[in-house]
Amino acid sequence: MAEDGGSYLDLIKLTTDKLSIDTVSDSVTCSSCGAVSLFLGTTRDHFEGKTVVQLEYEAYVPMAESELRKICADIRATWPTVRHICIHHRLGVVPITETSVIIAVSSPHRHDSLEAVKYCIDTLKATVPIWKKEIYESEEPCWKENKE
Amino acid sequence: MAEDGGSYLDLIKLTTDKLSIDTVSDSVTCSSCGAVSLFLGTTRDHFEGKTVVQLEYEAYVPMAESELRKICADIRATWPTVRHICIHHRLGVVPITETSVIIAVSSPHRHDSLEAVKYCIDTLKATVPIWKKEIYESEEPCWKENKE
Amino acid sequence: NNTNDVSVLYFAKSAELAGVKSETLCVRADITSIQLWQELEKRHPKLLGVREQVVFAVRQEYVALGEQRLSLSEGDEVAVIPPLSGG
Amino acid sequence: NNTNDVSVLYFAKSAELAGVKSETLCVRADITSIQLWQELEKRHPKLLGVREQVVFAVRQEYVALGEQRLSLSEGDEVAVIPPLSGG
Repeated sequence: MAEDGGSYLDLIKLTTDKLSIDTVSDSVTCSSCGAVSLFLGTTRDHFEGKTVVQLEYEAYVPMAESELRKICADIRATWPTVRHICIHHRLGVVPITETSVIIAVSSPHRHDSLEAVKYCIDTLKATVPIWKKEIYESEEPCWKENKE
Repeated sequence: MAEDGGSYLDLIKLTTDKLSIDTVSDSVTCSSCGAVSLFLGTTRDHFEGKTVVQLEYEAYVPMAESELRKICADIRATWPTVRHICIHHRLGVVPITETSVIIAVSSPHRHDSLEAVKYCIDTLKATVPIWKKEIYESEEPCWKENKE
Repeated sequence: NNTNDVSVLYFAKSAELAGVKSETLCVRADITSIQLWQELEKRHPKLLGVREQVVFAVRQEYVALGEQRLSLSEGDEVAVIPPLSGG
Repeated sequence: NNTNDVSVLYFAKSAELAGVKSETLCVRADITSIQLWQELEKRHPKLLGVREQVVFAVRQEYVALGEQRLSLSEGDEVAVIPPLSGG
């Protein structure tokens, strides 16, 4: 559990290790927060009928970290009661059905963390320099593009 | 991980055991879903300046399960792409800072599961017959009331 | 008038005020929800303290206190539901 | 005209097309972003394939391809940013 001495943590990690929802969830829990909202992005085994056998993520790491810190700052400006924010994104090879990103936000009341998590994943997909390549069973690999 | 043979699971549990975010998260993960959204309600150590030493939850169990199943049905009517739904609510004594409720929803695209989780916790608080008693350090215990 | 035995369940604050968690009552089949409440208050006067806040659940469906007839059958379950605080 | 050595980084599809992940280029300090892109295309003609989709990140801030002058200093980092797909 995160310390609760009036601190506000922005915990950001880009890693080639497998992500742990327990670790992320624990890192934002605090005794004054009633709500923790989380989002997990997982890699899918199909895209438009093609079988995906593997995925690879690549990042412009220092800028990705800087953009993630900007998202944290935006969240704190919009939802000032938000307590802790944790964002873990996996890089390198991610086996299908494993988790590529976990976002967790704690807040005293639930609506702030629920809205902040939605803002966080929407903005991450739009602004953080990370790329995903899908490797298919029987076609050329393809660099993906976030649509929404 | 949940089986992925075209099934749609509504997993509901009221339990006096400690809740596990790993278990709940795993139970809704499926290879065709890119998104898992979760909400955790945790018990706080303060209420209006009073130190909470313990919490107790009580439920009208068969009706609570029935109301939770109604919520699942409502979610499926509103967000038909939602895949699996898991709702675990703890009963009995819950030590402070431990989790009282976990909700997880998986869907192919993130907005459906994010919105479904928000609907689920809002509706759970409004319609499911469960009650929380806060036991304070130096005042009479108090049955709480959901406000929102 | 036709009467039936029904189970009344009390939860949370209403259970503390009534001093029981459940009891079996013999009531008229066509009793209204407010009349049933008045029966319960007669048995447990402290329930007056939550009168403005409670609803019933009759056969696990919510029913407000009012003029609605409950059509109770033998063995039906009626629960006193104080304000909810799950989650 | 004043020139400086800058680091150019290529990511994802642009790295595959350029055939390199990074290189050092000597460019005019007051080059515009579209002129810099044209320099890169001259060196790596296959980059034409992503021209309509990329932006730059100059000193880790996004800059669209256009008439904006980049004011590059010695050692600055410019990244070629194809469409994002994180998350």
